[in-house]
Amino acid sequence: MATKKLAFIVKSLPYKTEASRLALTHAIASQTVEIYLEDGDMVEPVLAFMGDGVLNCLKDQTAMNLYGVTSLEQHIKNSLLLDLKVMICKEDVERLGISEDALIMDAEDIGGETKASIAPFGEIMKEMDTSDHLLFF
Amino acid sequence: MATKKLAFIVKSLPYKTEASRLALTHAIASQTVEIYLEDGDMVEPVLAFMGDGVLNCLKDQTAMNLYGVTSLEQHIKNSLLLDLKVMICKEDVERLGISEDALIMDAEDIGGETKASIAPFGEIMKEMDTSDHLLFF
Amino acid sequence: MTLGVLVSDFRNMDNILSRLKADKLGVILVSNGVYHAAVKEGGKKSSILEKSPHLYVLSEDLHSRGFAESEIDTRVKSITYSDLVDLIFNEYEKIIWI
Amino acid sequence: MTLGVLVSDFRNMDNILSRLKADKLGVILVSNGVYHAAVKEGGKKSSILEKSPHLYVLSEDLHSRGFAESEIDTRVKSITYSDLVDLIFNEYEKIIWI
Amino acid sequence: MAKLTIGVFSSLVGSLSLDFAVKLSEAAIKKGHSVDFWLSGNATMLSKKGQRNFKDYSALQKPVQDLLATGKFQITACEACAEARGFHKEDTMEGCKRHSMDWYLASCFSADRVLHIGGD
Amino acid sequence: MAKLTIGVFSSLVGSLSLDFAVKLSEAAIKKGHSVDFWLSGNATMLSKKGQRNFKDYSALQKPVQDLLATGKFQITACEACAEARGFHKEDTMEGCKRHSMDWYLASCFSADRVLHIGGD
Repeated sequence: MATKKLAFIVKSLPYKTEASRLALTHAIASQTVEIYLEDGDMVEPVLAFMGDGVLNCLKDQTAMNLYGVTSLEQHIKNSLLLDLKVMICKEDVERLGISEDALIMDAEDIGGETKASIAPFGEIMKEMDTSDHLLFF
Repeated sequence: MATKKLAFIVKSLPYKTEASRLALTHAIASQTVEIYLEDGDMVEPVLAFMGDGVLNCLKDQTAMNLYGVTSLEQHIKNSLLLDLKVMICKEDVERLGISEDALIMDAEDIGGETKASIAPFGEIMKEMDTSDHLLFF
Repeated sequence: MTLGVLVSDFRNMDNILSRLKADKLGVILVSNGVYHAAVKEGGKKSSILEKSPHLYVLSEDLHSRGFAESEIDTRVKSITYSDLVDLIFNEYEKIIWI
Repeated sequence: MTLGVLVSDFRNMDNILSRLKADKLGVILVSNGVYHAAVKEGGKKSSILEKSPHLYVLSEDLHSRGFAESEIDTRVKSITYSDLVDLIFNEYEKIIWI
Repeated sequence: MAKLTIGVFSSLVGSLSLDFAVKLSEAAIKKGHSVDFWLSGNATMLSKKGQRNFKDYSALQKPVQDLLATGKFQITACEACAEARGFHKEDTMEGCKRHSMDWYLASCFSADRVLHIGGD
Repeated sequence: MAKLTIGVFSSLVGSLSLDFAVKLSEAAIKKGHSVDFWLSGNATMLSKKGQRNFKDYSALQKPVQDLLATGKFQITACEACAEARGFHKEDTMEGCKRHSMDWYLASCFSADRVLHIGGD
């Protein structure tokens, strides 16, 4: 019986490349990983957005209407709905002049209870410290 | 009877992506384009390296020995052998501290007569000005 | 010459854009270039906006990323794909994507 | 923790690398990261070389790009793929590629 | 009416840059222009037939077929780039041609405007 | 002896990053370690069978087959990523498996080290 923590660190901007999208879809895949593991074993994902990657977390993304692809917003909300831990780097949010109102902080509209947190980089670093493996996207 | 000038401007570093390689191979393809054109029509390519792209022009690249792929050096020499105009931005060469000795300036070892030139950016800009179309790689 | 530059990213654009000379230079923000119109890093507007009096942003790319026209710099004009076609054929002799 | 960072590019690496904290942080220059070991932009050595006393460069990637060991900063140790495997398993608990 | 040649380079499946190129083609053709579309390097992925639609990827095979149906749109993949990736003639999307790189230069020769989408 | 999981993301055919991942696998296996190799996003291109060798591209199918023959190497492509690009089961290189993304997480679970090559 073991739990391994994986940190998914998103530093890329959305859409121009697939990187941030693959971070979200792989983190969400932690929900079905048990079929490959022994009873009681678990993978615990943590999602953290840092650097320009925090721009993935803006509300009101309309990629589905305009381009027919799931928005990063939708994937972040799905992650919250599944109770994944989602952190957004405070220093980067401030540096880029983003107001908290503009950020995806919850998934209440789809019935989610878990909230994202705007966390100082030191806390994200602590999560990396206590993770078993780090995946930078 | 018309000649159209195409400027191939290389700003990307080599190897991590395919961009600079595709610039060279497409520029060299100007040698066989006549099959698609009317008699007397021509495409005149100009190759210019600017920004970090000048690092494609370093001598002694051993990508073929180590990775089994044609080096950018070989492609630049092939371009000179085929008498393509090759320009390397002087300001960028100086900024990056590259000595002229370290640059691919000719293709004498494979029988080429045309030489590359280390040109001020103003001259590269003039080539862009007189080109019909610009292709940035 | 007249030159339309499609700026497609948020980083490392300034170095190249600053060096280009044209009788008329247009800057069209597309893809992740749209952040130049909307984000003020460290409280400052993007230096890209100083490079030309002819500034455009592709509305589809702005909206997909979560921004509205009300959030962008007033110098930047929001355009559609259809407008972009007209810019390409009617306003600029040469077009590049950086 | 001990952390080995594979630096794979020449631009935009400093911002992330500077913020990472580890009891032991190693910097391994691979792919286009090798330019940090060999290029002095504006006469200055890359700031990446100040980030750690544990600096490595992958010799295959150095040589493919036209550099020899004699041209790199003396603080940087040239290693093979085989050495890299040992660094990964013996020197660092976690490995990232940026 | 004029001709636009769009060269699409490097890997764009999973990126909205490829969608950009397709939407720009649609807008140009709607205005009566014609478009040549060149796929090179990793962008030759667009020429692979049998792409399945998922919500995480834009489905571009249908819009490309609609563009071909206008008679004002040509799409050609770099043959060597495709073969290197294991995309053979029989793997190619209907209506997509394959030629060597000189095709792109010839298309540029006769184009009124060229938009070369390079980089990565 | 230990296990290394390498996750290869985004487009790497035509780039030496994919060669890097293969050469690192060879070096690890030569030292007695085992390697799991996960292909996702555009990197699923490596799983396409029938890639032709050109001097402008490194030919990785042979080294991958040699790695598989050691019995210490597994290579798996993301099934959805592959299907979205039109790479079906019958298009897949011999010895390459296809699974959903959770396979990668399970491989990370039991790995001593993970090298995730993301970005573009």
